[in-house]
Amino acid sequence: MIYNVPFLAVVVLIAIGAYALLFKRNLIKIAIGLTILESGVNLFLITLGYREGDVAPIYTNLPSGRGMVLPVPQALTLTSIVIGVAVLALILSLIIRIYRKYGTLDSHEMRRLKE
Amino acid sequence: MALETTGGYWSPVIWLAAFIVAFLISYIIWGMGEKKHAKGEQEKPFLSGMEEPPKEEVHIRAENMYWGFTDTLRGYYDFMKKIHTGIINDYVLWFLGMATIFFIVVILPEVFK
Amino acid sequence: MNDWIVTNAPILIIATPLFAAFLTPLVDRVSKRGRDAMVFVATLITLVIAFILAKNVFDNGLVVYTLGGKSVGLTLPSGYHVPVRIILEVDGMSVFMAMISTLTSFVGLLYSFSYIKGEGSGKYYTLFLMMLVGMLGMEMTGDLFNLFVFLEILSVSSAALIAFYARKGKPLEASIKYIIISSLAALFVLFAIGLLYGEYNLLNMGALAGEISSEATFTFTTQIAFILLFASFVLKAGAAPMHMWLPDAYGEAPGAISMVLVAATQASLYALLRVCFTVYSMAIDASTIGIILISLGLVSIFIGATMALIQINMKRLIGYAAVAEIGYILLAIGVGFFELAKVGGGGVISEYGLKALQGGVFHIFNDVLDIGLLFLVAGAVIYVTKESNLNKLGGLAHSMKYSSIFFIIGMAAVSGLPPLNGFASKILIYESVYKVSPITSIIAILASIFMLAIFVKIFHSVFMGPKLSEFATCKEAPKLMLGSMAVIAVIMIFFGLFPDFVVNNIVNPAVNALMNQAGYIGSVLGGV
Amino acid sequence: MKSEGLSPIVQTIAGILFPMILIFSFYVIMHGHLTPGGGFQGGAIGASAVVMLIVAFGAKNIEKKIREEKLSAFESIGGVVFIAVALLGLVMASTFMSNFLVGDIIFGKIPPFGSNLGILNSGGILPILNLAVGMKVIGGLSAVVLVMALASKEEKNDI
Repeated sequence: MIYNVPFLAVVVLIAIGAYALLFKRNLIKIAIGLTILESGVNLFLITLGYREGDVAPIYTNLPSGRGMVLPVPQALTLTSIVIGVAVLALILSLIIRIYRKYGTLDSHEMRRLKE
Repeated sequence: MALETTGGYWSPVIWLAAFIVAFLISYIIWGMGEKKHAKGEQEKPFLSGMEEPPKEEVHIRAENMYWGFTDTLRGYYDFMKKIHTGIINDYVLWFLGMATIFFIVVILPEVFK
Repeated sequence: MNDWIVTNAPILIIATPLFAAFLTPLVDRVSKRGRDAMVFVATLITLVIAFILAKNVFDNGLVVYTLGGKSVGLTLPSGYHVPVRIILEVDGMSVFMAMISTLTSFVGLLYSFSYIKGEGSGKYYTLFLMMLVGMLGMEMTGDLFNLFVFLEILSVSSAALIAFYARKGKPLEASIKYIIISSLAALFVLFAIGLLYGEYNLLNMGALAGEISSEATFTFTTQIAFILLFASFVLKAGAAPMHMWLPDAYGEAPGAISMVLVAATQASLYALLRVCFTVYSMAIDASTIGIILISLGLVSIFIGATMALIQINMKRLIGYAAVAEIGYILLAIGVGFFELAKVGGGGVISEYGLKALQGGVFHIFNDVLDIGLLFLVAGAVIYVTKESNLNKLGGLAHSMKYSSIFFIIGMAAVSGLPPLNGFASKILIYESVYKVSPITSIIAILASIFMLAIFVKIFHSVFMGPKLSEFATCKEAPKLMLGSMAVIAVIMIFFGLFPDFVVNNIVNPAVNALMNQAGYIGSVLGGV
Repeated sequence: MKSEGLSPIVQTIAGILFPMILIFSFYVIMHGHLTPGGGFQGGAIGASAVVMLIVAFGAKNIEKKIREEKLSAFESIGGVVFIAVALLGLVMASTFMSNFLVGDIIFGKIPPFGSNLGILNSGGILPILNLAVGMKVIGGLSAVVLVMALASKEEKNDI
């Protein structure tokens, strides 16, 4: 059971992220929700590669006799984090601009492009 | 030369040739028509004596171009305008909703098979 | 030298725009004209490489390129049964899409030389090239995670370009909607990649297809991964109920970017086809997916056409027309997939199923050209009159003669009038879709006539009518804009007059590549 | 000078700490192929040093010293170096981004298999790629934070 806890954490994180994206009206909260969802997916990728009782995949002074965790999901997660930073920077700078132009951060008021 | 489609074939060059021939024939017939074209007073449209308004005001703007059509479908268009809310949360709702519909349609019969 | 380019074409086509994108800020500090020249040359080289690569793929089939390997074709390093490195896998379909992307970007670049001035232009060209890199990367790569990375590059750079006119409020709103929806869809793609990696310990699409197609190792999680991939790429392709970001984004983007965005949406459509036809092919319940695609197509056509009628903003209206055009493609692809399901991957597909696929793939190219030309004309009108509200426009044909001629060509093509390319692909779709069920064909034809009505509305209210006082001073669009419109119009007329040439030489290899899953798997797992 | 930024004590300490953090960031970048780290993480540490300066001295003063164009130029130099090294792999060896420095003098030593103390002089083109990515991330992230800091201060005029 103990090894399924990370996957439960992934489900909880994605649920929180989706909740924020669906129901929160404040744009910054939507951006935070997206980041939470992204960290959920990253956690999922990391726990995929876990093997019981193994060490991080680094050869430098590796304790002898210990196996290694899968390195590929960690590389995927690293790239996903880099992309997450870029997307979040873009979203936040857009929010700064939108606040100045629209005067509000409420997604229900920010809808000049509607029908 | 021709594009084979299911029901037959489509060759635009032959179609174009036929179109040009038909166009020439109709141009000739049009040419044989009345040359004299009433000038001056007769040319003006008869608006029961009213003065013809300047062209700018008469030009039908885009909004009321298909007024009749959009008005009859008033119910449908109001509904469509209501759906396209333009709020981010609704966009996400549509996406997650469609994902669950795909899930139900494709996966559930698999489970109960 | 020549065969060096041919063998390394798959990576050179991505590396050149990437190199130029990083070089632009440096050259920009030196001289503006030097930067324009460099960007122009880079896009031209990419276009030439795309055609060289196309020639190579059409002649000797699928091309595999291993990044960092000892030799180009070394997909399985000694002693491995599983491809390890990033492998670019270029078959008929990806080359078909690469031609579309490079051609659209080249013409879009010509177009944007004429109206992108001022201090922000350096960043505009960097983002423009990054968008090209994203599209080409998605179309070239054979690695699922690499597809995700290029999808993100494409989304971020196009979101930044949509918000290029940051002084106005609406582009910002359109851009934030686009980026939030795109990154959400990309996260779902990443989650699906995680599921597939957890299941098969593989990331390469060819090797994955091999594992998935064998009944023994096809599990429930793989189906969930398919649903996530399918839903995300259908959203990014702009199909019906999830289409609402598309008119916002197309309506508010700068002139040339709307056209390049159409090609970007087709790149996501390509990714959808790759997932459906190659990675999963017959493992999933293909006939249900076919029916889903057909219904998505019909709903897209219906919503796209009806919503386009009531629009007031010119580019937003063309955006809804683009949704309808994507509906046609999805309809045709859905019928093709439905027929493929009946026969089961191995057998020969029925005659009208093949015609439907040909019509759908041919319509991808036509759609990009037609909608692209209309966006270019709309951009020219907005550039000249600074007004995009259709109610205020009028009588522009007096001063903008050539643009109105190009608009007529674009209008005739989009609504499928006979001599032009729109009709060639739509006739293929109508007749083959009719075999599945007449209603679909009826709706498709009606919507096509509806589209004609919509564009007549624009033509009348924008170009016809008396010369309005407020537009008396405006003159024709700059030469470069007209030149790029002319390039697209010439290609459209050529496609319209000789559709059989185009279908046999360009579309058929793409369709055969789509249906040839075994070849795709074999070339990676060394069975080629 | 005193219009924004924190108290002089913080500013002087920030001035002292800045080079140290940069050295640590360079260390993390260059040991990317041995210990956890590499281009992005090291670059992020470097960018945090620049952000520390922005907080301490205020965005406007920093803008005078480190202009945004310089940062984006620094960033694109990193990108150009990355692609150039990868293309060199194509020209010199067989395919794009292939490791042509293995067995060479610079970074070419091949470390023994299994647990070892880690030889800095190994890893072929990896350290160079790490350095390029590090430059790119330092330039990029600090430019992003600088511009966002400036943008949020601009209440009056619209840039």
